[in-house]
Amino acid sequence: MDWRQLWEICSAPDNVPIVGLIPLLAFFIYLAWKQAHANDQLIAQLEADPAMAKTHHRKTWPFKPGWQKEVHVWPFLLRIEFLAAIIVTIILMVWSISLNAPLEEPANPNLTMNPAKAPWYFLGLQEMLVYFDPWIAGVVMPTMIIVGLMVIPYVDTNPLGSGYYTWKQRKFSISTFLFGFVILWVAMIIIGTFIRGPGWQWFWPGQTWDHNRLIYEVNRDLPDIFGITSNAAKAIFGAIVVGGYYLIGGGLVYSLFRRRMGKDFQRMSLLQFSMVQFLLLTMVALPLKMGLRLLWHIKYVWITPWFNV
Amino acid sequence: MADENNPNRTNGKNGNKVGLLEKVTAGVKGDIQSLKTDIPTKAKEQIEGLKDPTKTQVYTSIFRHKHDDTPRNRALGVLSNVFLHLHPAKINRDAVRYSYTWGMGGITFYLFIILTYTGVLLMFYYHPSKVQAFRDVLYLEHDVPFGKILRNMHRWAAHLMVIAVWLHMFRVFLTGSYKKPREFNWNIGVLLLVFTLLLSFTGYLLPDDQLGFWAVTVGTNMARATPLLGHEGPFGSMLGMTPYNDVRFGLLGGSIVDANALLRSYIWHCIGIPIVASVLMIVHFWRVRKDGGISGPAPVMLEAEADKPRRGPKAAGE
Amino acid sequence: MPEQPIPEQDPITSKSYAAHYVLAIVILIATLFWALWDEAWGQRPWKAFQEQWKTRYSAFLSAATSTSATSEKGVEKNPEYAALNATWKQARDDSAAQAQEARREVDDASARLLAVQSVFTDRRAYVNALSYEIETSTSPSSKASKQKELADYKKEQATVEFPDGSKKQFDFPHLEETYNEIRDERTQRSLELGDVLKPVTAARAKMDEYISDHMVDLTPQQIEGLKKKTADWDPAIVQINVAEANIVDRCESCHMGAREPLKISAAAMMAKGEKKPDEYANSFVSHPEPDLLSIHDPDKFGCSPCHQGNGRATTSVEKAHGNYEHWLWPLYPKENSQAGCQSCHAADMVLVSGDMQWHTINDGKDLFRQKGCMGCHRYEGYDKEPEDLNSIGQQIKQIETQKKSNLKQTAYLMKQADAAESNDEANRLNGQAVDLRVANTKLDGRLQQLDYQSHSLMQDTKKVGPNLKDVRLKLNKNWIPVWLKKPTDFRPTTKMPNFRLTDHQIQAISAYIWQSAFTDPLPKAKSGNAAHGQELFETRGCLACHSIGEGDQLQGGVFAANLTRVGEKANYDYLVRWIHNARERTRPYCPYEKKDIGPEDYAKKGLPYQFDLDHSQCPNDGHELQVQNMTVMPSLRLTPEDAEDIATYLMTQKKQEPSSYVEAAFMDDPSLKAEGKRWVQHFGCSGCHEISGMEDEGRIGTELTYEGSKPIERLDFALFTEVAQRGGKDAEPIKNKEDLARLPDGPAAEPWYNLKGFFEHKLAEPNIYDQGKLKSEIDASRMPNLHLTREQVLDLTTFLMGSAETSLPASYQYKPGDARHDIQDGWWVIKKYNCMGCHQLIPGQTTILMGLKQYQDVQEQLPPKLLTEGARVDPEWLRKFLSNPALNTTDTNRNGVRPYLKVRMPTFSFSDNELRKLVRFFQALSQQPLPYIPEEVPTLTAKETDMARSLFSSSAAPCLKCHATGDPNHDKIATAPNFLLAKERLKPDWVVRWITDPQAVSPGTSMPSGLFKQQNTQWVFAGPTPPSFAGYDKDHRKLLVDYIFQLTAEEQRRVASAMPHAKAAVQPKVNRRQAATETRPAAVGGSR
Amino acid sequence: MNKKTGWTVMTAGTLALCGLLVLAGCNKKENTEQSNNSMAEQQAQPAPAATPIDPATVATVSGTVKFDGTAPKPSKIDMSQDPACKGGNEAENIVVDGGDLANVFVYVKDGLGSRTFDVPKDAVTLDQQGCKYHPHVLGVMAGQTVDIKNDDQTTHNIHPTPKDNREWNESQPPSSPAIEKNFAREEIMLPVKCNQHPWMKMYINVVKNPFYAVTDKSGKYEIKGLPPGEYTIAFVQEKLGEQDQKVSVAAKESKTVDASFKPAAD
Repeated sequence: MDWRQLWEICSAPDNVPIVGLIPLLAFFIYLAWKQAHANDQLIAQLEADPAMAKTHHRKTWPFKPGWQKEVHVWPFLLRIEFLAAIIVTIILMVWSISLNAPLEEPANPNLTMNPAKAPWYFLGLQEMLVYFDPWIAGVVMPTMIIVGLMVIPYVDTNPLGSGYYTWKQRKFSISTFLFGFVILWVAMIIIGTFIRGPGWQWFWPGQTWDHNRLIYEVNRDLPDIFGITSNAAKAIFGAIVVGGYYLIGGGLVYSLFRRRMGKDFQRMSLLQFSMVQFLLLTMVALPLKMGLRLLWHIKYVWITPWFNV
Repeated sequence: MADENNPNRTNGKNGNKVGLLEKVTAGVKGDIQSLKTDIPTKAKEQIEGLKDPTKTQVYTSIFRHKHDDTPRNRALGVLSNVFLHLHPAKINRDAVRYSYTWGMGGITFYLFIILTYTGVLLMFYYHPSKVQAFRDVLYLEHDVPFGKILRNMHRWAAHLMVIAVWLHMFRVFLTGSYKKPREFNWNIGVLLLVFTLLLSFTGYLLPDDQLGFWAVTVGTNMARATPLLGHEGPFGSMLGMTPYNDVRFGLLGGSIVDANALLRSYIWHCIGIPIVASVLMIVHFWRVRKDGGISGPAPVMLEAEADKPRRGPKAAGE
Repeated sequence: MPEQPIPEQDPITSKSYAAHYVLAIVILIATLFWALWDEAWGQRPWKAFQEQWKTRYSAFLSAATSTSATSEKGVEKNPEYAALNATWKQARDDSAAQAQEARREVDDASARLLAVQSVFTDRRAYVNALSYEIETSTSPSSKASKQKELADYKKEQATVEFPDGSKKQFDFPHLEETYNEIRDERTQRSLELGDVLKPVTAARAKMDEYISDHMVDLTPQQIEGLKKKTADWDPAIVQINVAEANIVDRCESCHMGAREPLKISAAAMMAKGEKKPDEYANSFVSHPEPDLLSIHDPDKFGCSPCHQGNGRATTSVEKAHGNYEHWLWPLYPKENSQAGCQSCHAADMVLVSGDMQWHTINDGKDLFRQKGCMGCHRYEGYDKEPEDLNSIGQQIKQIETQKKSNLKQTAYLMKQADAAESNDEANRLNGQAVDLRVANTKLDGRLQQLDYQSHSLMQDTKKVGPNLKDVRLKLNKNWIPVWLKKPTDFRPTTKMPNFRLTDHQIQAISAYIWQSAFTDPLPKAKSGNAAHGQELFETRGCLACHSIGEGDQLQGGVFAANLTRVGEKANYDYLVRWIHNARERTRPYCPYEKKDIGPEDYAKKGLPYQFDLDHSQCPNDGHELQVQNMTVMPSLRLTPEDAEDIATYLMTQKKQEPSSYVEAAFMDDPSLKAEGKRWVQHFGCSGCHEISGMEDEGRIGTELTYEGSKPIERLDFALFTEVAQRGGKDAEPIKNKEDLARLPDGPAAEPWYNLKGFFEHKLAEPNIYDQGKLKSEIDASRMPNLHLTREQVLDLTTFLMGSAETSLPASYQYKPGDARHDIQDGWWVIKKYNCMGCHQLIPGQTTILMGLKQYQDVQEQLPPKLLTEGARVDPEWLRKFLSNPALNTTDTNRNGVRPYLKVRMPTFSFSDNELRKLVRFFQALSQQPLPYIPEEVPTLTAKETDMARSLFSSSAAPCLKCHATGDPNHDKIATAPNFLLAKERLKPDWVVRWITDPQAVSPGTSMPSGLFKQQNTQWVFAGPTPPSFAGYDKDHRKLLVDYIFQLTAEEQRRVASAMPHAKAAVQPKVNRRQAATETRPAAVGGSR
Repeated sequence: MNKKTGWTVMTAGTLALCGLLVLAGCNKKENTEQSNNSMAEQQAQPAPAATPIDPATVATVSGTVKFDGTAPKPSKIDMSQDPACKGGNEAENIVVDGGDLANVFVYVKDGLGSRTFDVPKDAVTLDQQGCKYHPHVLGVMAGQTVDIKNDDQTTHNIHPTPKDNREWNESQPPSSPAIEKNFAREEIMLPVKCNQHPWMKMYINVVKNPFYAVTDKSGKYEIKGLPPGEYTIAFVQEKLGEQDQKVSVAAKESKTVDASFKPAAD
């Protein structure tokens, strides 16, 4: 265990935000889960007791008749906002006094940094470069993420869970988001920061980042495994595999929705549903492709003269 | 001030042809008399008046309303303040709970203000040229009073802002706050996220050191592979894309990260993106109000009520 | 837990945040104060340094004051000072009355002047204002009226009240006049006062001057000044800012003592009660080399150009010294600080400032050449003859093309001219044609020069190692593989490094070398007298370069080979030839044809098989041949018999019999030859050796000119990257004890991931970065182990660290255009031929011979010191002497100038280029202008000649007792050169200085000082002088020198025979004849 | 729950703050160990007070120096090159008379501690007579004046070639006044020669204490006035080198310390 190496990575000034992000994220997930759990219990209670549902104020926080239902922003909200501002200022100042912003050697195009890393918040995308060609990882993927995020309100037809934390009422959407945010985005960043060393090679935490490490790794393409040699056949084969994935996957999503989320499904238009289907499958394709690469050393699935997937 | 006490008038009433000299003498006497009596009383009055500064003209012109702790004044305090009036006068009693909001939206905005402020100060010392940039940063670090902490604050606030934006978005999703009627504001938020990242990214290059240089090189190298528009992207070369006319060239102002890229980065960082982001922020805040304030904490809904029209908060009964 | 117990009060509205706010604001304020503290102190640690400096330096100065006062008192006790003091007091008393009177007068005049001035300036202002209005007014009427007003005003009377109370009335012109009068009077009086005080001031100045001249340290007043300066010091950044070179150095913000006029040691700066100098004390010391600072004024050069580091940074010691990951120019460690010299002085082979040699960097530079590093690694300035030859070849080609095109153009112009329409046009064209022909003549001249140049360069090209084409003639065949196995086993001090060859590689390499060597026959040499050979070996000067004996017994220099076991490997016949003339080549080499030319080539053209420096054209194509062995070993002009004696002696130097070496039959195996050739190429043997078929091989190593500016990432620490970065227990990868001992700082414990660490480890064990790696024979590091000592590793590391590209502007580079450039050039030649093994060129420099036992008692037998050679000798004579030190073409077995020395000035066969450089070097080193225009020596009158002769032969200064006269009997005991050489050889002004005080010119010389003394302003002979000197008021030294410069052989003989010299008087006839023919059959120890 | 959450947030913030502090603290590497070994202490130990010598207790050391072996025959020197040099001359590098070795310099090398001694005001004379030095071996205290005389009718030059003192070389014509010189630093067997008469050679021994002697023709020497104590006595011969002997003398004691030199190996 090379503690010095681990410390060096964690204490690199630009990595400190990520080190901070991890506990913060854990804390807020816990906070959200706690409230969601309480709300879910309340919902269960109210579902079971319709009479109570009629009279209850429907929040987990204590409430007594006669208490103001609305409070003045001044001072009740603003005092908290100001307090938050002060705390943020303190954190920022302490951070700035104690930790210097990095400044390395003057830019030198002739001396490549190893590893050359993007800013930490883009490391997820850089990590994707291992599994996908740059045009997917660098262009298509970010676009899909933005588009995907933007369509969320329009495809989420579940009217429940608006304005309060809940798990039971929004199992699918929350788990999908958690999957996308925590697993695909944050975890990728953590891998990119802490795990990827010189040569973008995989170093376990505490493993020494040896600049001379060599790894024997032969990556094959999926068509090769099936002994397909001709270019046209490869293109067709790939198209079939990718198409097949979306077809079969689409079927699975359909059956899942129909069985488990009947109501939501009914509320959805065809366009909404196919959108969800496509984005969901694309998102799931990501870890699948990673698995292919990491476990079976498969580089491309679909090879065409113009692009590879 | 001498109006009421003008001695001329009384003198004139007598009808005597009083000489000019007398008139003047009398007038001066009156003035002296007035100075002796009126001024002290006035001064006294006015000093008394200062004891309650809230009644002064200056005060009222600024605050427009009294400061007594009445509900009305509390509301007015918010409504009549240009900075605070993005809040309503009153809000849902539970919306003040930070366990619900996490305060991340506000923190993001606050950090944006800090960044603008420190950024402007940094601009005083920074020249976006290959010769000067790195030296300027060294200069900031070693020579400028408070230069080091200034740069540190700018850098760390930027990182903190990225984190705050993510957490804000995370919270908004978890509370389902993007749902009707706030769909559009969610989209604005997504764009703001993108711009936050771009702001941070464009700033990365500015110190012109190895770290920034290679981060930006790695980042923009992906643009080479843009389908159709990048010379290494699918179909790019078919469309005649070369390293000298593709989208990356457009981003960097050259085929490598160099002086032009530095300048472009600087302008996007200091002018372009902040303006766009500010506009979007205004829209974002405006829509929060227009879409009915922040989404919650709302009363929980039951499965059965899902398809009924949404009840107002008041229905959450006594 | 859907419901909690409901509290009484509404928590939202009733909860108080006061505590939160108080806490938050307290923290916020604390943070703000922290930020302020950080800005004022945390980021400015130098403030603490300066505070410490104030207290410690003040204490130090107080201590210094008392010692200074004591030493001032000591000076004041001196009678000379007392006399000066008395003079001063006398003058002061004498002038006191007069001075007081004069002072009173000045004061009086000043007071009167003040009285007039106040009235005068006021009225003058009004007059000036009116005049301006008159000048600018446009209407004549107003002009007239104003003029009248002015005239009236000038007539108005003004009252002046004088200091004595009297009042006077003046109109303006008189007022002005009076004012000027009084002013002149005051000036006059002041001058008078000055005259009165002059002797007093002069006496006072003399006193002060005496004190400052005789005080070794500062005077108490000066120290008082420093104390005040220190006490008044407010903490502030001290910086040197040179915009021109982008230097901002704030080093002196902490290193406050660096430039203080007092010598400050760390011990003197310790805080009270401390045992060891702390960080502060160490930082306050003076710069150790104040002389260097006076050459390199810090206000112009700053600190970082020499020392590196981050001059701007002031936030921490680490940052300021640049000792952090991202600073590319970290501070040179103390022991490597001379690396900094290299950034501006890369072109200098030897760095000397004043009499101070900078040994670390000088030795580094010298080692790089001596160890043959440049055989594999290019380095700007080293071994550049081949490159120069190449570029000259190209220039020649270019000029030839130019000539051809000129000829063509001429023909064309003339043709045009013939057909021209007008005569003017024809004349113009013909004129152009003529110009072109002249241009071609100029080009011919240039071509000739280039030819000479290439001849010189060919002669100057040397190899570090011996010529391997001669191995068959030269070596014991069976010895070769043994040698290659590990050269240091045979000869521990050899330059030949250890290549870690496998047995197979050794076999193949020896086979190739053996089979590709010459097989020409060698002349047989007779066997000689070993005892005489040994004597010659020890006295002729061989030991200045060569050494003999091993370990503690080692004697002599390491410039050339150690000859302790030479008898085991050498072939006697070859050795004789080599000792007689090492430059004698077996076959000449033609670089154009790339082959060795043999007798058959000469025979083809019907030419005799003769090649030497005068016959250096290739018989086949006329190109310049390499006619010499490329060795720096000179010819000692020995007789063949002497050479045989020495060779015989050397052949006895062995530890085992040559025949005891194991038979190496594989060397004749032709199947190994091809593989051997590959290995020879692989290891770059031809970088140092001349090897058949590999004359044009390139260098195999990386260029090192800018090695010191390589980013650390480019240096491959291989498997030791981690330990080098981390330091600690197992940070030292070198395990071999011998190699470990080479590390200047011993085994690493600290992190050594820097240039210094890389170079040191690489030099200590060159294949260290292969360690633990699986590499094939081909891939393994080829760098051989140079078996360096600890100091040598330090020197070379320093040299390499300094070999960096500099960001300083070109004006900072030391590229002198004047005579200093000649010095720069000359050192390369001086070092190349190891001149400093015999001669002292810089005061304080020791030569190899000085250290030898046999010279301890007879230092006058050492070669002459050349401290002022340029001032001493005529450059033209020097050139002749350097090309033929015998100063004689027929009788060469002697020293031209000092026949009495057993050690011999060898013939180096310098090329014209090198002769030029050397002559210029010596002249420049003594600040002599070139060309030399000799001083006119006046012809002495008969009387003067008589007087001079009496000095020359005076028993008090019996010149001819020691100086050689050409009489062999006398010369046997002579210890100084013949005066007859003086005229051609010496510069008269130097001779005057020499006879005045020889010890000051050449410390330790046999020539005694005190021959002349100064009487008033005249230099006179110290001994008794004949009566004829009465009334002679000229310089006696000059008289003697003029006489010496006019001395003829005849006159010298006359004087010599008149001298009370027992044997010289006996056989004058024989001597005369011998002196006249200038032959010396029986030179000292020259024959048997 | 409400209040609790609030505090949790606060605590988290404080923790984050502390975390940052820790990070910061660790990042600023303490740079205290900057001690510089090369600038080691140069403070001299305060000298222990020297005890004054009590003339009543002083001791004497004397002895004889022998030459153990066959004495080499002194080689004749040919002085014919200068007629002014008259008389016979023999090499003086080893002068043995019946086994007694002359011209050995004997001095107290060690044991006097930090005592300092006044430099005698009287000058020591070095005479050049018959192109020979008288004496051949001379002892002198550092700083003491040496008068160098020339009694020959020829010019000599005096040329000391010291290791630790300044070198000089001065000409001395016949019947010129004596040259006065002194040597500031201790140096044993400092050679002096004359370049004009290559055989002329003598040695001056410069020491810091008055306890030295040169053996006479019969190999005898005597050192007087030595305070009681432990000493190292050194016998130095120009060719045969140095021998050290430890000796301890009591008050008023007269001790005999003999030495014996063997012929040099070659």
